[in-house]
Amino acid sequence: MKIGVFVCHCGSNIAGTVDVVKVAEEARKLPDVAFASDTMYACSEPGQDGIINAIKDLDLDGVVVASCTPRMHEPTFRKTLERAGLNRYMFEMANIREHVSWVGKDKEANTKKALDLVAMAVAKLTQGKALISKKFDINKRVLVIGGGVAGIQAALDCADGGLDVILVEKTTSIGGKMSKLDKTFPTVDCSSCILGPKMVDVAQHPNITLYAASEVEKIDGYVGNYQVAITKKATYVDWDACTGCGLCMEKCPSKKSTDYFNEEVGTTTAINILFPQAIPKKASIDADFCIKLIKDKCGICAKVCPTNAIQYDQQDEIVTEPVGAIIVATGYDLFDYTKYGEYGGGRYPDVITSMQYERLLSASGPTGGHVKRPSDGKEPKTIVFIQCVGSRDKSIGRPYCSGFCCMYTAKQAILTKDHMPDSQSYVFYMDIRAPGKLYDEFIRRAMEEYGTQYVRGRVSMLYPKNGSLVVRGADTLLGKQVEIEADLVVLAVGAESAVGASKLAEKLRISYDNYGFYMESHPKLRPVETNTAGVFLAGSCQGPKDIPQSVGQGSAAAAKVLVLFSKDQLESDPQVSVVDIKRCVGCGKCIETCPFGAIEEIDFRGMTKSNVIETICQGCGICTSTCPQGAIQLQNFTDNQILAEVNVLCQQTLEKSFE
Amino acid sequence: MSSSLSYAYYPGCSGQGTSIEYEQSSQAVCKALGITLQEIPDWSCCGSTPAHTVDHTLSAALSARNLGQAEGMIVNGVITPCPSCLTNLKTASHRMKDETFRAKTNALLEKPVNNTLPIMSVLQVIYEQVGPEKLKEKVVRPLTGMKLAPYYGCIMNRPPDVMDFDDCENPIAMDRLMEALGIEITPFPLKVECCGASYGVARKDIVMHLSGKLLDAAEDCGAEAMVTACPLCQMNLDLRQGQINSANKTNHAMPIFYYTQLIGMALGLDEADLGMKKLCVDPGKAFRKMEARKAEALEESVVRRSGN
Amino acid sequence: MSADSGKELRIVGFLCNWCSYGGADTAGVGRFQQPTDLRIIRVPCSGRVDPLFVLKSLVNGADGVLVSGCHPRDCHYSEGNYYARRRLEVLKRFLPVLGIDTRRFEYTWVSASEGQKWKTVVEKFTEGIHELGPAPVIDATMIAKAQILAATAL
Amino acid sequence: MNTIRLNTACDADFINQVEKESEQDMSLCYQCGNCTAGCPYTTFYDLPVNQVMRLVQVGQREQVLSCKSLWLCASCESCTTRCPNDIDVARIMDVLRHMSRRAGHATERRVKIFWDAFLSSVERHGRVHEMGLMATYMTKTGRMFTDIDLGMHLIPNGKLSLKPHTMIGKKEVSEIFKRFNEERSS
Ligand SMILES: Cc1cc2nc3c(=O)[nH]c(=O)nc-3n(C[C@H](O)[C@H](O)[C@H](O)COP(=O)(O)OP(=O)(O)OC[C@H]3O[C@@H](n4cnc5c(N)ncnc54)[C@H](O)[C@@H]3O)c2cc1C
Ligand SMILES: Cc1cc2nc3c(=O)[nH]c(=O)nc-3n(C[C@H](O)[C@H](O)[C@H](O)COP(=O)(O)OP(=O)(O)OC[C@H]3O[C@@H](n4cnc5c(N)ncnc54)[C@H](O)[C@@H]3O)c2cc1C
Ligand code: SF4
Ligand code: SF4
Ligand code: SF4
Ligand code: SF4
Ligand code: SF4
Ligand code: SF4
Ligand code: SF4
Ligand code: SF4
Repeated sequence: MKIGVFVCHCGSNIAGTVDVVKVAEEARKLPDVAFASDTMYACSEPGQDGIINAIKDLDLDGVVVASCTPRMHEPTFRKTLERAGLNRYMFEMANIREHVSWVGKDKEANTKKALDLVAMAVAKLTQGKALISKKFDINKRVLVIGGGVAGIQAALDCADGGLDVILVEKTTSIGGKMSKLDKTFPTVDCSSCILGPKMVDVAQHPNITLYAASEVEKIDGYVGNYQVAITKKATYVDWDACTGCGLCMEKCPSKKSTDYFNEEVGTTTAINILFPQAIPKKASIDADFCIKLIKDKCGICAKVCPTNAIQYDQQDEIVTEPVGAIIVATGYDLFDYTKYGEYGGGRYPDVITSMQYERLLSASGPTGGHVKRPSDGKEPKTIVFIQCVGSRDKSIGRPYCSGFCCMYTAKQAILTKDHMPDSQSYVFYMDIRAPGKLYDEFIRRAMEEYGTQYVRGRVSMLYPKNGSLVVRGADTLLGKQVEIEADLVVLAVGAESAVGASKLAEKLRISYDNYGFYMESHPKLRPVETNTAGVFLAGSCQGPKDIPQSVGQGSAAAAKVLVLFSKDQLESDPQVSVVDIKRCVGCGKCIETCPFGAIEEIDFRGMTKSNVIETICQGCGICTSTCPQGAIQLQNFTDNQILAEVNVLCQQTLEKSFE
Repeated sequence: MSSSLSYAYYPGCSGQGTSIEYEQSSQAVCKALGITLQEIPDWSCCGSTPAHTVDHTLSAALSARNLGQAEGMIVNGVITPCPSCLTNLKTASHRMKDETFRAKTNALLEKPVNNTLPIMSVLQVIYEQVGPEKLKEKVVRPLTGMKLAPYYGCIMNRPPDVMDFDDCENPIAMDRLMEALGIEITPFPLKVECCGASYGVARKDIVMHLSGKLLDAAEDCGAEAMVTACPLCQMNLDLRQGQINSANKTNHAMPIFYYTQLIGMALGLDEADLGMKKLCVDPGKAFRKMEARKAEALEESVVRRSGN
Repeated sequence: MSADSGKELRIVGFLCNWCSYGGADTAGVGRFQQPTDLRIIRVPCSGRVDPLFVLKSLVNGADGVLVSGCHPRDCHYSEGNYYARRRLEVLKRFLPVLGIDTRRFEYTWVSASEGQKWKTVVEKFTEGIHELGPAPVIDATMIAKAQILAATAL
Repeated sequence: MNTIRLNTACDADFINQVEKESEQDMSLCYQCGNCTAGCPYTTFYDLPVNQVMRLVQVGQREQVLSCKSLWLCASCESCTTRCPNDIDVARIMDVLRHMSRRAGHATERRVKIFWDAFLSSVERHGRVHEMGLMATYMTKTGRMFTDIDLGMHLIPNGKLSLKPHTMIGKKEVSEIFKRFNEERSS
């Protein structure tokens, strides 16, 4: 075999702490190495040209590049090989940047280590072989999970691009958090005026199928060919018949149902339409509160409904949709502030969350846009906002910044003054995070034009006293303890991952961070991709984001899907397991262990054997380490390849040990 | 039953003096509830705050000597009524989980300590082992009509990972026990605020300020008396109430009970065993108000019944 | 920070591509300095790590072997790390039979975001191996034993 | 106040010592002020506790060890309980107080005398003798009428014993102090 080795300087990134020239020199002495050199930037155009020329000139069979992590440039160099006419799998990378030059300063040790890594890559490559991808058709339909502003944007862009879109929303209406907001920063335009039309577009778009009150049950398949089972949850109303007239709501006697949309400020009826602008505008029954469903009494809604839409015996239903790509846009949820005993732990009615305050401010909210405090319905004069509640707090496991609460707090302070000109707002903050276009100017306006008092310090406790709340904080700029007697306290609660995010991730086989936010493929260069081909992210399911960022990501994810679907066929990854039919004894152990059900039992001349279904196999290699015969081998990670690497490192004693 | 509720008992120094009524009533109540207290033989002072302001090993050693004295006793743990002693014992035990610290502490001691016994307050044992329900069954003289502000003090539940009992911001153990006696608990917001601790002597102004705030807050929320679980709190609020009044120009006359005294009353124990007379602010007023309210309620229910 | 400034020992790491390899990359990106003894072999999933790889490394002269995969429940292939854990637990129990100190083999979980944790893992493990010193040379009988074991138990 | 030359006036040993003795990481403090916000003693402090933390972060030994606040902290644990970074602030205050004491500071003289009187009572009797403690305090501070009004209630009620409470092992206790002092001076 003729292997070429290219050792990258990466400017001084590698060359600074690794003697790359020496590594190349030593590499030349390795068996099977026909050529070795160092190169300034392997991934740059001249770098790649150098590789191509060497392959052509020296008729190389394989290439090793010693540079950065394969998670970064493996695809780049595979394409380079292909351009030179070599099979793309005759390639190995030695990670001498992230794993060597960046984590150690001892040049001698680093150089030795780099050489070992090169030798391992060469040894592995000698055991490698050319792999050929198969082509398969793709199903150009896309599933969008979550109907917040990010999901809506993604769905609309895909649909406008001509794709069939399946939009699955957990609640009975799309709109997400944004539909609950009164106005939006930094322009203070009305949230429903800008979101409403988009929601209507979703309803009317011929390419979009909307499943509200639905959740993804199960996902099978692979990029280009997913099968998605969707549970349509029982709403006890036939949505084909319901016209959204609202008669049932008027008459329903169960008026104490939890009002999720209004964040439990007030209550709603057991049968309800989530909010007046809901899409779809359909009624559904909350089974926890319906007298008919609990006690088999009442039945009034069925009597008044002009279209006979009520179906008390409706059951959950499962539908299956074939799609080729998936956009996840499940958003975030809000931190449960009752964990803070010092803020009353939920005991004080006039301590409310920022989202509850949005509902109080909203003209279509439960108070018609009049700010009335929950305890006695009085209009508050002094309002205290506390920032970073459930954010940047290690002690409760939330060390991250939620990103948008500084901004929405300023917005709420401004709106407070608009609503109640003789009110006074105070904001307790630790730092102000406003790095966007017109953002800091917005914060300044809250202070300069609206007279909001910003106090730099955290609040340690609050307690009721004579009908108001004493808020005790620090003004660290003064170096003093301060107290404010407030009529209303609004907690700028932070964002946390959506309820059930980790469960959904497991269905999608994507990873999530310690807090349940989904992991992008690369934090800078692949922000909407995941490590699972065909699954993309949009909006705050990936981490807290405001509306502009969420919308931007929605569009980005849609663009990625359109790119994926711009071809009619995809190439399968040939790094899958393959059964050596001669060695296989048909014990079935691999079938039991494969997490994807990718292995089937076949009959081979009257004998039971195993066979891998290529398109289903994900290439984990669990079967390979299970098979007692070594009959099933994961391509490009075969036993021989890995052992070749081990042998390079560990050959101290008996040359021929045990095999 | 009694053997399962058997504890090594650490009374603490103030139980012999300024908080003698706490000591007496704790003993009496435990006895009535079937909790056996075996006094730790020849116990010594835990060092209280002054010791840990000098050095942590010294402080731990003073506490640990007592833990050592309790080792070998056949008990479920060490208990004490005083939160200050409790903090010291628990902190010592907590820190001694670290090998080096334990070695350093043991080096100061005559005999090394194994540090195996759990440590609790008497309150925790009554709350968790007896519980409000069982306590309620035993009440013979309900204290219905009494309105109390429950005050826990700053260190009974803090810091939570060392003290490991009840809620550190809004503790409820005493609330529930008092409610079991028929008492109405007012929502007292300053349950865990500091009363001024041991600064009564050296910096009286601090205690006047902090304890004064507590009395004001209790009055604000309509309490007619306060109930505490700490000798220092009780002393600052009760014994120094006169000083507070003159310093702050207030005229509080707020009786300050130990929770054990009230449990004892409700269980029908002898008042003399509960040290009621030893309180500084006369508690009679609270009881008279209670009786008046009881009578009122009775009258009301009679009226309502005849009205129907 | 090369361990003990003394001689480097031979430490082999098997890291899953999705989590721990990414974690090691993250450590690199964060410039978290580590001892240089470790050499990493990339595998798609910790479930791909055949106990024989570990055994072979140890028998053939590795002073320590570190396997690292995704956190439980977080496996890219949903359950590969459970398989890995089960197998490697069994392996760990067999090492003493071969006269190999179990401390020479460790199995951990590090996610792609945990660069700092990866540094700590490498530091701790390397330090531990240096405390144990170079592995004793393995003789033929032991290898025979390993062969039997490998054929039966694992 | 004088300008602090941050690079040259930073006493790194001081920071290390505080971190070691308190087992806390000073760099975790991001100056949110929550400790100060909750500290009941802030009104009486010359430096609020978050500034004490900050001064340690920038290595200002003298200013920290000579402040009054250290001697007024009651170890009420409010700061520790509420610090968002799980810093045991009260323990740091305690450790600083130890260092302040060792450096010969006693900015709140009466507080120190009271504590010393308490401990010497324990050292002598094994248990605190409240009456004796008060007597020592009054003599040392010259404040002869401290709480005389309270005595009027305490004594007749049997709450202040004139004699110390006896215990058998009081020598054991004084030995603890002896060993501690020996170790300290060695
Ligand atoms: C009080 C407050 C005020 C704010 N004000 C502003 C502002 O003025 N300007 C601004 O730019 N930003 C503001 N924000 C931030 C804004 O809410 C977010 O940026 C935006 O809502 C993110 O949109 P999203 O689509 O990513 O998520 P979401 O709005 O959370 O939408 C997610 C959707 O997915 C659904 N879903 C969740 N899980 C599933 C599942 N498993 N299956 C199916 N569906 C699922 C949810 O029901 C929801 O409909 C504010 C936030 C708060 C808390
Ligand atoms: C000191 C510094 C450090 C930074 N560090 C980081 C970091 O660590 N991480 C991070 O995420 N971000 C960092 N940033 C920010 C980062 O530089 C920007 O986010 C990023 O470069 C923006 O990319 P861009 O393509 O939008 O713009 P640019 O990088 O500015 O690219 C614009 C290109 O357009 C060309 N151009 C301009 N006008 C014309 C024209 N009329 N016709 C044709 N071509 C034109 C320019 O020549 C240029 O090549 C840093 C910025 C600075 C200043
Ligand atoms: S190949 Fe990797 S290491 Fe080399 S120059 Fe490119 S980024 Fe740097
Ligand atoms: S269920 Fe019937 S009554 Fe209710 S909104 Fe629909 S059509 Fe109207
Ligand atoms: S049947 Fe249920 S939903 Fe319908 S009106 Fe009655 S309570 Fe309301
Ligand atoms: S955005 Fe502002 S309020 Fe929200 S967590 Fe970050 S700093 Fe705190
Ligand atoms: S485990 Fe190996 S031998 Fe058994 S069926 Fe699978 S491939 Fe064949
Ligand atoms: S590598 Fe093996 S176990 Fe993994 S998915 Fe493919 S067939 Fe299944
Ligand atoms: S509460 Fe904690 S983080 Fe905040 S200033 Fe105090 S010590 Fe620092
Ligand atoms: S422990 Fe000390 S510094 Fe902390 S809050 Fe209490 S008195 Fe203040």
